Amino acid sequence: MSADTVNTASILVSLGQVTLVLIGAPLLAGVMRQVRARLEGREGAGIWQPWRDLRKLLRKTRIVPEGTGPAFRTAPLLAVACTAMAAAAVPLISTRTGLGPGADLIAVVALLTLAAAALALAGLDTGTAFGGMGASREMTITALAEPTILMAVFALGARVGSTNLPQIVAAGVQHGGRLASPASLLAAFALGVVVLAETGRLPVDNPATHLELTMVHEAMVLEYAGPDLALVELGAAMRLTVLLGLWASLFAPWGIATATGPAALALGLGVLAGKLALLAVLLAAGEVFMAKLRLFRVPELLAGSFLLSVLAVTASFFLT
Amino acid sequence: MISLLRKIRGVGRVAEPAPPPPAPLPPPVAQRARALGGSAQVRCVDAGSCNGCEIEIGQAFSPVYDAERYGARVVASPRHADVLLVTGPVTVNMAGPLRSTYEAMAQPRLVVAVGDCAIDCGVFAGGYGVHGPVADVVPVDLQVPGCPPRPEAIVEALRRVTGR
Amino acid sequence: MNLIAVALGVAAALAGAAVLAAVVLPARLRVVAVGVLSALLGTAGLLAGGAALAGGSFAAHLPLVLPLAGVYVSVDALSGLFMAVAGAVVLAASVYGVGYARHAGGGRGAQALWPLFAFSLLLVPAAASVSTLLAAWELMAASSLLLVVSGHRGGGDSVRSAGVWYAVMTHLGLVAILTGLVWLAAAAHSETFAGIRAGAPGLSPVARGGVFVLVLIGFGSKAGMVPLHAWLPRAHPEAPTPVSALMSAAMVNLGVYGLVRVGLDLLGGGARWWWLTVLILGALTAVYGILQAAVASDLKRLLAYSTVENLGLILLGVGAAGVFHASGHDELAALALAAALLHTVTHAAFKTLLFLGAGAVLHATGVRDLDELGGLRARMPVTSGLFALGALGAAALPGGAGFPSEWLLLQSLIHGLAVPGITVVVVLPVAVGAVALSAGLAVATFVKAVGTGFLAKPRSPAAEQAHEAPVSMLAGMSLTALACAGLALLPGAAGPALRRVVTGLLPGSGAAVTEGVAGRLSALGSTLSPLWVVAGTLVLALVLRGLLRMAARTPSRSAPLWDCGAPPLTARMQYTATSFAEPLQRVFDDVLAPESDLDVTPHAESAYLVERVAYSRAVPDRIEHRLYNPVIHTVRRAGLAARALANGSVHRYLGYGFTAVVLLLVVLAAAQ
Amino acid sequence: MSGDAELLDLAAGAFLLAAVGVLWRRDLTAQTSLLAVQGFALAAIAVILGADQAHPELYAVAAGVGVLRGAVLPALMRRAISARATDRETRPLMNVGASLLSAAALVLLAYAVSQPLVRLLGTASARALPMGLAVALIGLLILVTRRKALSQITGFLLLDNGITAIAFLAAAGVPLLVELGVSFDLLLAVLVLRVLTTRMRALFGDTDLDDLRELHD
Repeated sequence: MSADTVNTASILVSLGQVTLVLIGAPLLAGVMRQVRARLEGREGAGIWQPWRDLRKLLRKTRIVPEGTGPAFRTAPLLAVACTAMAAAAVPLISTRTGLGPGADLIAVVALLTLAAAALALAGLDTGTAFGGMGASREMTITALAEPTILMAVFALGARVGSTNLPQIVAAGVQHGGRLASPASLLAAFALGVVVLAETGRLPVDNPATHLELTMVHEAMVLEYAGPDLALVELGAAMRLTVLLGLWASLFAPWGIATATGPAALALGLGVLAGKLALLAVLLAAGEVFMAKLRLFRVPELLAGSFLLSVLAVTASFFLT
Repeated sequence: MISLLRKIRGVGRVAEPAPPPPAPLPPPVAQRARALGGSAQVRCVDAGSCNGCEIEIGQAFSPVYDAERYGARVVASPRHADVLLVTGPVTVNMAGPLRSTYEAMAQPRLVVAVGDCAIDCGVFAGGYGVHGPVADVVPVDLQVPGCPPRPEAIVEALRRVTGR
Repeated sequence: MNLIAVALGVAAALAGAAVLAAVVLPARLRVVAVGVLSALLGTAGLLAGGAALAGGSFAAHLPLVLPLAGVYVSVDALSGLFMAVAGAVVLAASVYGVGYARHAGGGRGAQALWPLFAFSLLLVPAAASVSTLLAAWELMAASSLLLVVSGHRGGGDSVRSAGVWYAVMTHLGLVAILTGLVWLAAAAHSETFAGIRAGAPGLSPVARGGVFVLVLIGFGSKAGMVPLHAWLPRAHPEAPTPVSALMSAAMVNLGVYGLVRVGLDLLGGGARWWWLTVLILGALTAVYGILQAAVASDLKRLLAYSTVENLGLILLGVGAAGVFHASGHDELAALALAAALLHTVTHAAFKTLLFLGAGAVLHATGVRDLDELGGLRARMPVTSGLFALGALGAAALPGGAGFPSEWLLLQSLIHGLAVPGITVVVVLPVAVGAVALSAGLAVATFVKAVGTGFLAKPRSPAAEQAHEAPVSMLAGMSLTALACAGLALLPGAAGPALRRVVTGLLPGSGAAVTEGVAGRLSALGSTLSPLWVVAGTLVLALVLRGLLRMAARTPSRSAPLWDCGAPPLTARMQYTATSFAEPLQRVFDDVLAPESDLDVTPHAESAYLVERVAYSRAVPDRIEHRLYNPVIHTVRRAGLAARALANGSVHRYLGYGFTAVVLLLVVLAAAQ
Repeated sequence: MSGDAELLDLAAGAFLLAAVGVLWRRDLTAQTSLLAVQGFALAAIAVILGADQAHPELYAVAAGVGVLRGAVLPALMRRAISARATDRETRPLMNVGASLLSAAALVLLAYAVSQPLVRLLGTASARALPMGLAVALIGLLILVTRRKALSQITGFLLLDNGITAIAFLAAAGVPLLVELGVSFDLLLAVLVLRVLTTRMRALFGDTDLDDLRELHD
């Protein structure tokens, strides 16, 4: 399998993807906020606003709350690094990523979980009630989302006979017809729900809430200020970008480069940007119509997505 | 859902066209505001107001006046905030919390006193529960007079901070 | 001269010497001597196991040791693996024990039992005949039981009841194993494993099935398989820490060993339904165990339930291997079995580390309840760091020891779809779901353990006065930590050894195993390189740090925690382990059936003013309640009824004897 | 595989997905629109089968099914709902999460039991057969776990849709008459139930089956 070979070109591809996600993630967030603003009849702050926020945060003093330890200080960095690593592994521009054989779907999921766990520990480390509350809720949702993810992985990997991302995506490129099969549609739906849950979007969590008691992700990071907060926000945006990119590559891989030639890469880059922008617009538009679920309704949502992924698995056996 | 879509299309843009940019800030404040570079996270503290100013602040961030388009956003924690929006005369009980809120913010930080009460205790001046104007507790960089101030005035103050 | 033989002989000698030292030496000297000798004993076991894994083998018949049959000893790769694991755990736990024994378990009896228990752990896998196995098993059971109750001077009800539970269940298990193996030996007309191996194919399916069910019950109860797990979460927390570590990381594995030895080796595979049973029970065990762990707030109880979970995962892997083998897919079977065995090894590593860490906390604070701990990272930094490493392993996240093995397990399940047959197709998704759910809950569980136990502010005076553990304890933990790191980053190193074990059991393609373990399943098209992942992440983190340093040249200042302007923030405002687990507990209400109790005492003047609100919550082991209590009650009633028979009159007792003899004779007469 | 088979799979998938959605949503109006979707999916299955096996009469059946299941029945349901005050299944006997998980189990069961039949027939249409069975089972599940009379109707309709689908896929097209007969007495059933519910609402204000039990004594 060509995806197994690692060479300088593919490593460069990975580095390119990391930088791309680093730079593009805030833009994605900006686009979503802008779309929301327009749909609410507002003018909107422009898609560059998240970058302005980050620049500003980098200029502010770093605050170390009394009584916090290394867990609190290193968590944002670790979270961003894990997400960046996932960005290096997931085939976004090209299926020839630097990890090649190492780019395993389960490993990527585990990396993102590690990032979430690090932030949860930071939230607990502050010793404030809100930090613990956020950590507890975040971990509950992560734990319940896990089965859906792996079941969907199961459905996708079973057909290719591998959980290696490049191979799955490449297979998708080769037989486009498969993408229209019930199995992959169901898996797409299930994974979509999980992406919402894992990135703390509506209806699972409201990223724009100001009321601590309704917070999940925000509550964990209430203590961060300045550059650390910049890292946290960058990490959240990157997480969203990587997961949306992963979703796009799995279920709409058209246009992704299967080689490392400059032309193919350029095409892949353009197509990726287009896909992500489209997904962002759709997501933001959808959020206008949604209200946040009660925390204890979220398990219902995740159970539903789990059922869908089980259906995907069965369908992948019995229908194709 | 369809009806909502129809409504969205029907209502269209309700944000009023942006008025001309306001006068720049006085030098010392301006130098700090420049560091913010067009982005101001706002934390509101009600130090004992009659909630008239709160309503107007809410209006300032409503779709009609849309302070957000100038890069201002309300946040949930003073750690995340650059601008402290204080309303009302500082009551005895709120003096401490106001000070600690200010302390919790990372530099550079600005304080905006919104409403006459915040500037000089307004009608509450000399009240037994009143500690004093905001300036007695935390250094005030910007004042928005009015009882209550019009949303435009609040938006203008925020624009002077973000410089947009 | 055979290295294994030498190592085993040395081990035996060391065990004897240690027992002697424990009996004769004065207290202080005793602890050190026993610790050193047991550590050497562990090393010897490690060597023996390593030699066996390196391809060596050894068999001997010592007629004079046991009456009648004599002792048959034989060490192959499979025994070697479990020997090596047990030896390594013994080594670490003994070093640790030197420091710990000053705190508890320094008594003469406990010290004398320790080497016996350790040696029995090496003896069980080496046994090569039914009688030898049973003798070693009983030695292990008895010594560990005595060690559990030796736990705390004076005991306390919890220790006593734990002892009773353990004694009853382990001996019921022994009975099951005894019956099964004796049946097997009788049917195969031989008592040695070699003979059974030769005779097994000729057995009737009924006999084979019956034997398998019996040994499954026996070994399963030792491995904490639901619903026979009830003793485990009681005994492990109550035992002195080194003992808990040895039980949780080495002894329970032997249940798996027995199952594999009898089921796959002696009976040579067998029907598909056997292994489907094992697989399903394993899945249930995993999910149930981690659910209980997720809501437990007693640190050692949490770890014990996590042991239940991991053993469940191992059984799941073994079951899958059996199913694949029964369907003739030996390559997949090899993969699944390798996954199960690798998880046995990794679990032993991180669980030892975790238990030793918990012991250090207990040693420093005297508290096991997470709700009363917290803030330990400031006072015992080394222990906290090591415990965090172990927790990373238990949560099966990248960089943790559990990650490669659970990944391999998932791989073997996912590729198992190649196996035809509707049962497989229905069962495998369920199995994957179970593994995934337990993995997710494990993350939550260990975030809770680390976050509420070691981070934030201390919640009790005991936690405030915590102090770092003595050097020997830290040394014991560090040894295990090294093992964890090694397994986490270079699981491939275990490849050749595992291949030897697996190919010894299944004549499947050994190549797939090595590749699988090395994270290179080129044959199956999936790969993983934990070293790469971790290294890459670290490099990225460093680069980002550099960039951040360049971008943000701002001073850093420390400020009080943001208290919403309403000081002071007290430690009581923090989330405790209980509150952390509350959402999960609510989600799984139907499964866990927690008992919460809220009593409100109104004020004297008015019923509307509340004076005090007391809330208490307990999550009892539901299976225990539903399954065991009825049995226990009937037994008790029978016992009370039987009491009437014994009223102390000698004539009556003689009468019983006489009647019994007569009846026996009548039966004999009737039989002819 | 052929394009037709792909289409058939898609239609069957939509068919099953609609059933899952009905189980998932508490909102009765949403359930009704999902039922409409399912009716059209059923019609689509009939059309594809007709095209596949050149059974022109199947088109007629498809048209009938589409109109009845996709338009008429849902419309009736909506009428029934619009009159009601509360249109949500507030407290089902089994909470939604659990019922979803049991639905997963049911689907696996459906696949497991229908394998022999699938192998026997071996046609592309037969491979979609388990989905019909799964839908029927889910319908039964709703029938037993929901309290509101209207949700019971939904369950009944699901059950019937499932049976029809099985008939289509297994027998490659039921005779038109049978189909019409089934649908008509189904229609009657709905009408009767609707009348009943309106009357009951007039009398007792709500249609909670547990309240109805009081009619016994």
